[in-house]
Amino acid sequence: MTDLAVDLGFLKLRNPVLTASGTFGYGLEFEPYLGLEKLGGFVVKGLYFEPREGNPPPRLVETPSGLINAIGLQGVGVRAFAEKVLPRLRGRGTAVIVNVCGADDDEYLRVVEFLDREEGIAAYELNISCPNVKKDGMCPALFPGPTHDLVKRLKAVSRRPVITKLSPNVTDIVEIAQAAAEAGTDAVALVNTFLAMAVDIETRRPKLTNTFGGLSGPAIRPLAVRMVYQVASRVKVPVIGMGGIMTGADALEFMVAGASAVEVGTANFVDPDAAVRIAGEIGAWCEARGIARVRDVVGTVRA
Amino acid sequence: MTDLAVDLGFLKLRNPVLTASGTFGYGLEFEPYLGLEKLGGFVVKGLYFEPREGNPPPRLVETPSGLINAIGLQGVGVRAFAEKVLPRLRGRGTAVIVNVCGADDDEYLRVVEFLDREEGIAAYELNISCPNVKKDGMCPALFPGPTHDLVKRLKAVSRRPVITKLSPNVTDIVEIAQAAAEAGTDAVALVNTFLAMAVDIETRRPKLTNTFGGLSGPAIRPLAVRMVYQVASRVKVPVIGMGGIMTGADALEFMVAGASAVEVGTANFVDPDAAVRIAGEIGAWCEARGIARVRDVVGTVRA
Amino acid sequence: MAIDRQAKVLEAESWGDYHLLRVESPAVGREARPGQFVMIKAGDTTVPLLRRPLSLHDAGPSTVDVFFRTAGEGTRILARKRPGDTLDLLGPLGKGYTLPAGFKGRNAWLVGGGRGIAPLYFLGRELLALGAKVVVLYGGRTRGDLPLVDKLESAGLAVLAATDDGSLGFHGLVSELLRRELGRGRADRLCVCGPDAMMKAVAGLADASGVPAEYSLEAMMGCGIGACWGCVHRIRDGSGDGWVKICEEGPVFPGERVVWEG
Amino acid sequence: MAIDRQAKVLEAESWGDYHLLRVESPAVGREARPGQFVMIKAGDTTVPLLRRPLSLHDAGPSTVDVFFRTAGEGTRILARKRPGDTLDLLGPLGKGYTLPAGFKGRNAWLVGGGRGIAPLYFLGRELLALGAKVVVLYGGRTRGDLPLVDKLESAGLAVLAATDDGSLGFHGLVSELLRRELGRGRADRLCVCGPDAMMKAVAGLADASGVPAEYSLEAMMGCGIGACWGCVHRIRDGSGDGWVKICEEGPVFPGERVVWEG
Ligand SMILES: Cc1cc2nc3c(=O)[nH]c(=O)nc-3n(C[C@H](O)[C@H](O)[C@H](O)COP(=O)(O)OP(=O)(O)OC[C@H]3O[C@@H](n4cnc5c(N)ncnc54)[C@H](O)[C@@H]3O)c2cc1C
Ligand SMILES: Cc1cc2nc3c(=O)[nH]c(=O)nc-3n(C[C@H](O)[C@H](O)[C@H](O)COP(=O)(O)OP(=O)(O)OC[C@H]3O[C@@H](n4cnc5c(N)ncnc54)[C@H](O)[C@@H]3O)c2cc1C
Ligand SMILES: Cc1cc2nc3c(=O)[nH]c(=O)nc-3n(C[C@H](O)[C@H](O)[C@H](O)COP(=O)(O)O)c2cc1C
Ligand SMILES: Cc1cc2nc3c(=O)[nH]c(=O)nc-3n(C[C@H](O)[C@H](O)[C@H](O)COP(=O)(O)O)c2cc1C
Ligand code: FES
Ligand code: FES
Repeated sequence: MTDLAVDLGFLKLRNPVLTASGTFGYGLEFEPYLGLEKLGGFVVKGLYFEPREGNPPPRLVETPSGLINAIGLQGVGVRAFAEKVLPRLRGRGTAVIVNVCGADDDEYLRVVEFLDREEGIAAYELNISCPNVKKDGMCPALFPGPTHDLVKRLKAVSRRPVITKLSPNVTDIVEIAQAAAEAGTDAVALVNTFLAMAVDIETRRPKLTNTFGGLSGPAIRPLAVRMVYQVASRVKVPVIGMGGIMTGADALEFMVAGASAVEVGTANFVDPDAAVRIAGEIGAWCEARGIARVRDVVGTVRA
Repeated sequence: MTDLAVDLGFLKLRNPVLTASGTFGYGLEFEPYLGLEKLGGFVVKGLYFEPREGNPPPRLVETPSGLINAIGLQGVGVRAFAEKVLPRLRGRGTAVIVNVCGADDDEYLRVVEFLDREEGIAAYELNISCPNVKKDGMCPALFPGPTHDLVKRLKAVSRRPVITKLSPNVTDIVEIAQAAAEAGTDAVALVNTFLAMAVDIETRRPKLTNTFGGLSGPAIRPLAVRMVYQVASRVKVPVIGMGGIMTGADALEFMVAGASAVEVGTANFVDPDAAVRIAGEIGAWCEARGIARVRDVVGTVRA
Repeated sequence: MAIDRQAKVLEAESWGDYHLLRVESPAVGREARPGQFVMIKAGDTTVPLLRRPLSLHDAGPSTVDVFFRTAGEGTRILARKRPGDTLDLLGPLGKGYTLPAGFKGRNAWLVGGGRGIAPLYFLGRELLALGAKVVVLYGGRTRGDLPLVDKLESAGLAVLAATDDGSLGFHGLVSELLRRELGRGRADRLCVCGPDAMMKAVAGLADASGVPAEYSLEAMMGCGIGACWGCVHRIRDGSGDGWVKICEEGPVFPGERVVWEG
Repeated sequence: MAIDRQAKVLEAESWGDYHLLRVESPAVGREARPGQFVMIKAGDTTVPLLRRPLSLHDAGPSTVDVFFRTAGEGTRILARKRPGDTLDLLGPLGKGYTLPAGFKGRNAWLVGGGRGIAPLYFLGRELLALGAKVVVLYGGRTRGDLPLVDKLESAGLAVLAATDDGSLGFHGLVSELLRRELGRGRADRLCVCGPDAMMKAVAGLADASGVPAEYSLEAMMGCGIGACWGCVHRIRDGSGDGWVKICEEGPVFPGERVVWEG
């Protein structure tokens, strides 16, 4: 029986499969389909301090093996989250990670300071990469300086581990990951979505009201695996990998490339029980090959 | 009857459909399947000054709606091209564009100087973005400075129009396109392939001997359309768009987003007559909507 | 709510671009209410990637019917399904039309355009069972868009057809037909499903005549279970209005809650 | 070389993981030579994206046969094809086995492993027609991997079977069977198709015994027509050796030209 537990140093997980922010709601939506306690953990939808309206529809476009979204981070804000949602997530026997957003550095800080007073949160995932919020898709994660400063300020206040989630829309992902590591991040998570666009040739309008959106799904997997490999082989903090994971084999590809854990995103839309199925497939694969501990496959790729 | 001709300023094309470098061989391979004269033009395989061996196989991996290649620019070199290939391409009634490569700036110059002495070439396309040649995927196209310098040097010597082909593996594609424009490029072509990787979880080895390769095909289309839109709406030189074009509708999406012409790449592998079929589909679409000149759709997207 | 990965196709029928599939699925069928929908995975590759939402056209203790019009690749793949093939469906999802108690003897008018007829057959039969008098106003571009007239009638539903080209029934939009009928007879409730433009027109008439109406809304859906926030529509509630997930609170909403955009 | 987008499937047969399709395609069939291949588009979405190469298992003036083993999504899709469905194929491509004139009465031994038997049926029949004496050494893991024994024999080809588990014929690798046979009888020529390891082993024996041999090589193919430079194998020519596109100059090469890697 393969041991599926993974240890990120600051956080032990029952298995390496987390669900990705924005693709798993607040977790509760999935209770009819899976046992939350069977997950390594889940990352809740991106939270700003204040509630957010989000973008006008259409917010989604399907592309070949991919999905472009421009939800615009619609959400309830920290207060409603702390009052209405968090209490229902406590004691579920799984790690609850909050995806922290901010219109500016101060809002990130206010979210963390507010949530630090609440119980039942295992870690913060900083969503410093937010391709579809600002029209030009610019955000701290695109540059090492701002990434370093924001992470440093948040680490200074936070009583909880901080995972920095990186944007793939950069020339050199290693440089950004390095900046986050030097600022003291406990781990990096990659990738967030790729800035994308689709045009309706009949109406001559962008298919998304927001013009731009973020591409996710199997289409981006080869780009995400490349980035995870580059970062894991050159930066010293644990890497959480994601991008187009639909099966246990996909998840293992990220782990062999260097990811200590993975997040499952778009797959949750196709199969509400995808994350648990994937954890099972990882176990069965290791089992069949006599691998005693799943953590032994992490970073075993020989290039 | 829609007028399909497009005018890039420095080059008039019968129709907006070119075939992309490295996906159309030296053109002759496709004669059994299509009439070269029916193309807007074609870009021959990347040429270094000397012949090149290319990478050891496997050189290709299929991914969801995509293809990763690490051919390593195997090719015959300029001399053999000028002696054996070029003579057979002259007088085909279509624009022949040579994709110019170089291990360093000087090699680019030597290729251009050598080919300047030959007839039957309509323009040069500078392949300054070469994701799968160097292991780390680094090349001039990733930074505005080197891009500007290389383009400037080549424009200074070349007797022919220069199209600069950009890499999408950058934080700000507009900045790079701007640098090429300021250096005097006659047009920009985008996108080249996205740096990618796939891992075989059984062997724990990269699926490509070269470790990294370039991702092409429909998977990347939403990323390519986004970049073409950004560049076309902010840089003053004509844009040639490409990335996952499989149908006339795909080609029109790039044109509506701002591309004056398009290149068809991976689709040539699936259907050797794809480029001509796509030109026909563009014509039929315009026809059905009473569009008199295909160039009237260029850049008509209202964001 | 269940995931039924191996629902066996029992019947497959086609009329031009319109198709009907009956699958064996007790898990979904037994809980199904009119106006709810299922999310169906078309094909077993990543193209199409997302499930496709289809309304429940009918349901029994062990079966589910869907009725759809081919729009793109997903519905094309579904249209090729044959008896014996299997379907991967998730549902029943969302909240359907309200079936008010004490509707006995009252007049329910169902207004459907094109593929929008899909949920109204199931709804009509349930309303009949409650003793309501049901009339279906069924519109489309041409007679070919109204393949279900006979089926509706043989279920005991009175059908008034409307076609843009006059090839069947009333010559004009189904909303125009409704305007005429509202002048002639009396409706106690309207249940509407169809293209936005049609529903907007109907909403105008409903408000003017003060007849309570419910509308089945559409949006691009990523998940169907409230997880992606993709399917929002502008909806009023006590405090004001905002973007509401129609897969969760809808797809059916009462007229007073719907904010018609554009 | 032709593109036949609507080749009608005439016959479809399956033995476990192995499948045979006969399609109607005069354009491809009439030019086909043994050892050549076709590129087939599986499915009509972008997954799978590329065509899949399959050897010509047989060909007639108006038909083409392929014989394949399910490996992944593409072959799975092809395995679901039924008579009346259509196939999109491109071919015939590449250069096949050489059919030397004056081969009458000489001994041709065809060595095939698993799915590698595919081109050898076509080849064997052509060699018989030239008056050659043909023996097929047919290997696989277990008897289930040798579904074509009867078919080969009823075509007049002598079959020597080998299975790793001894469930049929010789107990061991087909290369070991070949070693034994080379000790007993005389081969004038070897025509080989199978996994790399098997072909390498055969190459060793062929060189040792000085029997001229041809090998059908495999590589991941992007296009099949010489345009992508993806399918290279290390091949010798006059000047030395280099990466040669096997879709163009091959897939069949004489032993002396093949550089066996690893
Ligand atoms: C709650 C609900 C119930 C529906 N019920 C029915 C029904 O009973 N019968 C019927 O024929 N149609 C119904 N539809 C519409 C149906 O979902 C789309 O026609 C179908 O998803 C198109 O998929 P496709 O792959 O064939 O076309 P695509 O090529 O994917 O798209 C063609 C068109 O359909 C739209 N579309 C694609 N995917 C979706 C999606 N996931 N959600 C909504 N629209 C989409 C696209 O925006 C595009 O305009 C319903 C939609 C919703 C939201
Ligand atoms: C010239 C040639 C002739 C062939 N003839 C036959 C035949 O007659 N019968 C038969 O069963 N098989 C044959 N093959 C192998 C066959 O092409 C692959 O098994 C098939 O492409 C796998 O596709 P898939 O989608 O089912 O599997 P995938 O999931 O795509 O891949 C499964 C395995 O097949 C390999 N493969 C995938 N695509 C290709 C490709 N385009 N070219 C080569 N290998 C690939 C992959 O590397 C992987 O190892 C031949 C290959 C070549 C090059
Ligand atoms: C609809 C949608 C909403 C998302 N919202 C968020 C978010 O709020 N915060 C965040 O960090 N990432 C968000 N993401 C990105 C995912 O968490 C994930 O990084 C990305 O989708 C790649 O993984 P995948 O290909 O498995 O989906 C969202 C993705 C999708 C598709
Ligand atoms: C096998 C292969 C070889 C390529 N070789 C070159 C090359 O030599 N020079 C170049 O500029 N681009 C090369 N490219 C990139 C294509 O020209 C094109 O930019 C890219 O594939 C995106 O277009 P597509 O998605 O339509 O294929 C190559 C692409 C492929 C798939
Ligand atoms: S479809 Fe995902 S929230 Fe409604
Ligand atoms: S398969 Fe493309 S060159 Fe051989």
